[in-house]
Amino acid sequence: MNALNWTETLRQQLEEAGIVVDQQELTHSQPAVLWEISAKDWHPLAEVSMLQGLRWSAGWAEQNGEQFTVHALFEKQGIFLLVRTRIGCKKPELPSQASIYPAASRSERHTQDMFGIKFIGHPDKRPWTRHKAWDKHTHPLRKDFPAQGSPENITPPDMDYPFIRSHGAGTYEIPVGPVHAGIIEPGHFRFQAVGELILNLEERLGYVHKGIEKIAEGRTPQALARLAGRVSGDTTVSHSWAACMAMEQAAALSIPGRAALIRGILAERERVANHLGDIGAICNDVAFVFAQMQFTRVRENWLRTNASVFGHRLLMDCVIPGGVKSDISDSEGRLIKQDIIQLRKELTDIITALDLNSSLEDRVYTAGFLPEHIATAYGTVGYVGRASGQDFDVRRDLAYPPYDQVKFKVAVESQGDIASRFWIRYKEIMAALKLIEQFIDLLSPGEILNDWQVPVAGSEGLGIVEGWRGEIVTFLRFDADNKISRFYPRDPSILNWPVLEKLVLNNIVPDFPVCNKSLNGSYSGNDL
Amino acid sequence: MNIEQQDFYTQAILSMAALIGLASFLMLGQGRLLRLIFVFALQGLLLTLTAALSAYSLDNHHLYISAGLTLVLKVMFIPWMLRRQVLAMHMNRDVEALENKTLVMLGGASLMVFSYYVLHPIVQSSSTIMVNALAVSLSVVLLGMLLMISHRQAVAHVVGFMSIENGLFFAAIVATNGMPMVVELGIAFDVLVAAVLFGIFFFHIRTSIDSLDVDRLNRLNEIDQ
Amino acid sequence: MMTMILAYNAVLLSFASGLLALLSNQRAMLMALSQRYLTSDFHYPRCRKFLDRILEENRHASLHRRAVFVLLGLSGVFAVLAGLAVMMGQDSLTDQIGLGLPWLPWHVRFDGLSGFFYLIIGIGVIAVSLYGPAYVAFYQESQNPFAVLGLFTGLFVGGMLLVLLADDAFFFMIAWELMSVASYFLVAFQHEHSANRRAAFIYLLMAQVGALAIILSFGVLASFSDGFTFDALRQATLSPTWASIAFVLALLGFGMKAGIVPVHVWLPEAHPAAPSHISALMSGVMLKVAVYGLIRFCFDLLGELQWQWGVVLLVLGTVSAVGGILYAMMQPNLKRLLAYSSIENIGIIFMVLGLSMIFMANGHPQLAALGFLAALFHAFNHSLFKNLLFLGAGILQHQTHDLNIDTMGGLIQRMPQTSFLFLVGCMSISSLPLFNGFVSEWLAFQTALQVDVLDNGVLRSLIPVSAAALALTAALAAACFVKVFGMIFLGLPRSRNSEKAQEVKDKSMLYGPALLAGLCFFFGIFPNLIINLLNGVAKQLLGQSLPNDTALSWLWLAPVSANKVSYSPPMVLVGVLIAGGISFWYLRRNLETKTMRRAAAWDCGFGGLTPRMQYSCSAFTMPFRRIFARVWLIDERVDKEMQGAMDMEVKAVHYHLQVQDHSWPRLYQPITHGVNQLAKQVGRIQTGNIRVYLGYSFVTLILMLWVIS
Amino acid sequence: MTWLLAIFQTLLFVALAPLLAGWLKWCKCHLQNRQAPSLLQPYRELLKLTRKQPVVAEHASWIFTRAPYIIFSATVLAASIVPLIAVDLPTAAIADVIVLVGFFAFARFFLALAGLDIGTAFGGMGSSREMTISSLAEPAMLMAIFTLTMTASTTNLSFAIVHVLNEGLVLRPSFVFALFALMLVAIAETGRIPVDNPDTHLELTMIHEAMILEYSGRHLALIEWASQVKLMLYGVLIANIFFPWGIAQGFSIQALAYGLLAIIVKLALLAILLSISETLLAKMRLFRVQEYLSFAYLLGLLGMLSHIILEASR
Repeated sequence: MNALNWTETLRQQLEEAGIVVDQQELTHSQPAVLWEISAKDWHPLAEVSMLQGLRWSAGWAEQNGEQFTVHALFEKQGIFLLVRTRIGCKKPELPSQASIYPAASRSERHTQDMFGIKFIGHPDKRPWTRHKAWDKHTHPLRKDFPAQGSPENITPPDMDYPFIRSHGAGTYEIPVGPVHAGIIEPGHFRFQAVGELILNLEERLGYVHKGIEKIAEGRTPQALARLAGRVSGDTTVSHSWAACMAMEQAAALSIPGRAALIRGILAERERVANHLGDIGAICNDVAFVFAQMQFTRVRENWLRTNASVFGHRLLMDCVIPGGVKSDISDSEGRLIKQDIIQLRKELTDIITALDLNSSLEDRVYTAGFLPEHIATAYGTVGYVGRASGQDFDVRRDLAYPPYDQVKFKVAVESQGDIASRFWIRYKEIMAALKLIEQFIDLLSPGEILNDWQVPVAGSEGLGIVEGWRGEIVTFLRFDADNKISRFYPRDPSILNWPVLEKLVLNNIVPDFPVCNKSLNGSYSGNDL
Repeated sequence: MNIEQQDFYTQAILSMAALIGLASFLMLGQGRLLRLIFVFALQGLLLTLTAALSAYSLDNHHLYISAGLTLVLKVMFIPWMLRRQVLAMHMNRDVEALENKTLVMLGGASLMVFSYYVLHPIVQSSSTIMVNALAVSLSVVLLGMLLMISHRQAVAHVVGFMSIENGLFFAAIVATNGMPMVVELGIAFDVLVAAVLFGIFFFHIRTSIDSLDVDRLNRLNEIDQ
Repeated sequence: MMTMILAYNAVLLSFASGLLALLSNQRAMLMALSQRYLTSDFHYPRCRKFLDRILEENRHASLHRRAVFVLLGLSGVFAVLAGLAVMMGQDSLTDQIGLGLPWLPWHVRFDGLSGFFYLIIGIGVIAVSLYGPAYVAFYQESQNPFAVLGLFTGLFVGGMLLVLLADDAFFFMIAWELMSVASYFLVAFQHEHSANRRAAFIYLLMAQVGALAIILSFGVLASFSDGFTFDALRQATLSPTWASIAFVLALLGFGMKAGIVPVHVWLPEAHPAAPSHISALMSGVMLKVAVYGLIRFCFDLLGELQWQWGVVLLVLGTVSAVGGILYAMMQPNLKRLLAYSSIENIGIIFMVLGLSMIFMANGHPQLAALGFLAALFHAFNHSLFKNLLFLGAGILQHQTHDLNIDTMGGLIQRMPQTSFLFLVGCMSISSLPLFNGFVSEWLAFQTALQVDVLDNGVLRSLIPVSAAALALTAALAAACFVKVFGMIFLGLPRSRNSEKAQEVKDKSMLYGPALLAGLCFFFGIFPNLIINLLNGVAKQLLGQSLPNDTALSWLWLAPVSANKVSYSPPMVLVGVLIAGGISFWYLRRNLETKTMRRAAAWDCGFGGLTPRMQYSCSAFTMPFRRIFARVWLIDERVDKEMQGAMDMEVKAVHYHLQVQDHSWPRLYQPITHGVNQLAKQVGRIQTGNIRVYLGYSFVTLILMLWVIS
Repeated sequence: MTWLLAIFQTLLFVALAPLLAGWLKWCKCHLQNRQAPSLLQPYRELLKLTRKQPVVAEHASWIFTRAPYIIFSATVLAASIVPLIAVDLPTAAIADVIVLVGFFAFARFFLALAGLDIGTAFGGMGSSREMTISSLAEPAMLMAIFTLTMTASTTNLSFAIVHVLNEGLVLRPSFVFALFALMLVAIAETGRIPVDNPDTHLELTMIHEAMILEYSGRHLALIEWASQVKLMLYGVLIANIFFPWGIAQGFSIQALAYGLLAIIVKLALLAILLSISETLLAKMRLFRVQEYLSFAYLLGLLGMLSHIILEASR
């Protein structure tokens, strides 16, 4: 099927179903088709899209005066379709898409908590982000809510949250978190179990809700890029890249080629660093200390190169609107390439050692199995999806610069267990190393930053990039005076967290930590 | 006839026998091919030591040669070749799911007991060391067969086959103070040829049915067609 | 003769207590009696007053109950005294009672072995009679009349005592049946539940099948001798085959009563069905009577032992021990769990008896004595701690109105005394050092370790394996009773009932368990007292005892020889006290940190723990369920209600678990099936046609004539 | 005099246990390219804990607060009967090796109860796992021990060691098996990798640590110390039964010093072995432990069989 064909087919089918689609013109080089439909068609649209095999990718709302605009982003074969509808501020109601797309469930609950938009027919009536920090009738993302919020001293514990119960003799609950024993982010996991066997797992996230969406309002582009870099600390490059991409679209600004290449280098370096850390952490969770120490060591070396070349170990604030902050000199380019050769050699040694160690294999093979159909149903992205046969990568399928200039292979596995999430990370490291080398070779002298142009009021942008965890979608809209009016970053974790509940089933309790680590969702990126 | 009364050579040989039996058990319990091959090499090393010890104690020089042959062949060449093939065919990460490892192991233990009882009558007519060596080598042979029965991978079958040969070799060293040189050379040559032939076979099986799982060979059965 | 009188007194008092129980609810009659005979010329006003007070309306019932149990308790005291006396005296007393058929008087013999079991019964009965009055007060008179309970309790105890006294096969069987039938009525006491009726029926059935096997075994023996007195039976010389047949029949009969796997099925049904103090007597004492029967039959009557029998006992015992404890572990019902654990303990006793038999047959009587001693000592210990635990279970049942372990929890806060006594029982049954259970298990290991003296290679490799199985059993028992104690007494209450539970009001209910707990500890520290007694029994029966050198002083326990093995419980106790005392004193000397700070338990910061967040019974045993999966028939299902898009979200989870005993479908159902089939076949003969019946009679007649001619 | 010596040996045992833990940590750190804490660190930690006020959960019963003392004294008593630097001490006769296993069972019983006492999921989880593993380990351990006791025909450790010493260097196949079996069991019983990970922070995977999650202050100190003593106990058992050479048979100062030196060297070597295996292995899945322990049992059984058949054939 021709790439553009499916949107046409879909449109025809929608018209047959009596849904009027208002195709709108996009602002500068937006990577998606934009449709507007009426609120009553919101649910039928999802039905037809599901039949067409579209993946639900993101959903958010914004307030424009007396109206709410609700957005949903779909994807198929690398083509994105952005659908929006408008509803009134008085008694805002919308048919739910979560009864069709499982992935939309938490997102709609989030929107419901933040805007007070009621989703009719949503299978889950419980709050998601709200906890007890603000009461039921307060909606922080409405424009009448003050940006500084109304912080109380202590948020009371949400003891009455109706977790799913297991019935039958001998079942019990394990509450884990939000405070974990290790130094990780907060999140609550509620297990229903019989002895060691996990019957069900339910996640309760939202403990790191920082109000990112609210505090973004009224920021300048530079400040927003900084904020975006802090949506999830380990994905700082990709989030700020996605935000900058969206802002540049809104401002109809293009960036210099050298800047794009450097952004690519930064993003790949981030990917390598995180994957190295993750592989080490997986080893740590099965008490395989030798490998953990080795991976920590090579990651540390990698981060030190980051610090010496880009001025920040974790590459924060390197991507700024219009380009990048720091350039790479020729000698630094050579240093990076030498580094890569060194890393490759060490990795090969370590991986051979791992390969020979059956005690590690024993833990990761067949454990934490995520079947392909569940991965498809939840629209799982990134290495989690690719380990379960989801062959999608924004870098390849959308080919935004600089990835349009290089050829590379996206690793896909179908085994779906921890081992395949382990090995896919390793393959992605190897691919990323190759990409960095190619980008450095492609670097040609030139500018790294274009001057910022103030966008017109109401202009919007949609940035989609492949972060190290997977596809990142960032939507933003400008107000007058170069100020942000709405910023919504969708971290890949939002799509990946729900499948953790599925992949731990039939595993035993002590295998949960390594299952969780193999998925490694971001709490901060999810809670916003 | 208690062990305290035996000379050091006998004790050492008996301990070697125990270790060689243990190595067979370890092989039986291994699901991973690379580990299996490693333990196989270990068993070869134990055999080498036994042969060298025997040669030294009995002043039997041609046993040095068979020790050397064992070292080269069973500790180095065959494991190296098998390992290379496993890596080349990406079988190192295959999970060999044994039906019930514990049961197989307990079956192995009872085989060992069985071989002792089979050979027990000889105890009256022969020395302890002879009986024990024979008993251990018989159980190594039986365990090798059990290994072939319980594992699905063709490589494991080869290792099982080789360990059967190890058992026989051990009996030969200890019970008869080494076979005539010619016989030994012949056997060594046979093993070598067998190993190479297996290697070639692997590639053929692999290319024709895309797996080395011998259960998949069932598909070649005509009745199934 | 004094001893004999004591022994008879014990029997008579138990019957008397039964008869007295019949008088319950007969206050009106008693009043009338006393009015008629004692009014006119009765000169003792104090006595009169006493009688009046007894017969006072509101006190009569409780006083009467007390009186019944006092008689029962006295019977127990006499039993203990008689048992001790005969064991000290080290001789056997014989007597004849002119009851029964005129030409067949009942022969009575009271020797060390009977004396020892007298001791076991006596202690059990004393504990039960201390506990009983308060316990039975909970029963409703209209539904569960005390007269029935008291009568059959008396008969039951009397029956058990008589079994021990019997010296001929007739008397033995009469006493045996008295014991069985009386206990049947006790099992059926709470007949309002159909499960109890079914349990009682199965029990009666099995008891009768068992009795039949015992009769047959006596028959085999008797056919080689002249008469049914045990003396005559002892003289019988059997061919090995017939001896083996007699052994197998006896093993079947006594083993069925003792609850050996696989013929144990009635036991976990029947024992929990009876009132708790009766369960205690059945599990703690009656099973021992079955063991007594087996010992009497094999070691005393059969004469020459064969080592193959020992192997049979060893294997059956091992299977029962491991199987019993594994089944026990899976029971959520406390009394069923305890009943299954009795199977385990009987298994251990059988194992050690088997060892003893093997050593005896191989010409090592001294080692046989060691094994014999270990077996009897374990029987004694089991009667102590199993009684203790059953009585504790009775208390729990009354205070929480439930026996399901999964609904209890946190009772240590509300029932401190009960929990302490129960803990002693748990530690004892888990064979932890310092308690009596450990000593007998230690002796069992020592016996098994002497295997080196045997010539037979099969035995030499078999016995260590079964010793390892014994170790497994002990460890599993510890796991099981950690579960029991932890789930019942520790943590948070899992139900309203256990939240509201209180310590028993009537403290007399705790005296019985307290006595048993004290004995558990006492004999754990000074096992030599019992061992010395048992040594006499072994000498009487096996003609051999342990070397009675200094190794057997009160301080050390060195059954084989002083420089081989030894265990000194008093020294261990002293050592523990010193080490614990020093660390306790040292660590608490700092005044600032001496007091502990109380705080909420760690809940990962979520906000609070609920009782649902603690481990449950089936959760605790889940690893065992997975590891030993084939031991049970496990029916485990997880049903999930799904909702939402593509049915991906879970709405509710339902978990269902049923663990069943293999012997039901494997052994009993085929038999039931077969019986039904047979009945159908027989039914086919019953055509209902009168001429056909005439035809049958005719054919029978012809056949008879033919046979006679 | 001998009693004094016996008490001294027990105290030495208890005092040296943290040092062994420190040395083990030191070896592991160096094998993993990390900086190692001082060898005395375990002592400092114990001291620190004893000075802190213990915090106890609200509904904890007396079992919880008394269990540490019970566990500690049972472990110390176990230490007192194992010959460390000299054989033939009077304490060795108090109890034999089966009672030693009994002491461990005693301590474990209370530890498991303490885990259940708080009523949290973690405590129960730890107790359940601990009881599972120990009940599988116990037969394997006794099997290994039986091999030894049958060879020496005594269950008394002191006499058994003397027996091995008097025999001189005998290569026994049965001892080889028993040694391996005992090592596997020791790893399982002391909660080391690959059965349990003593350094983990993941509550869901813990075994021993999960049971003692709620302990603090002096209670925690006692339990930690007891588990260090237990580790050393297994080390000493392995070292002195299978390689008894160097242990003092007389009570002269020279012999005792020599015995002390010998045991320190042996334990140091064992600790190095353990730290190597802990570095090279990942923790196994919980339901692989039964395979692991049945393998240990199998080794014990083979040891027993080879003793019966190979070594003492009649």
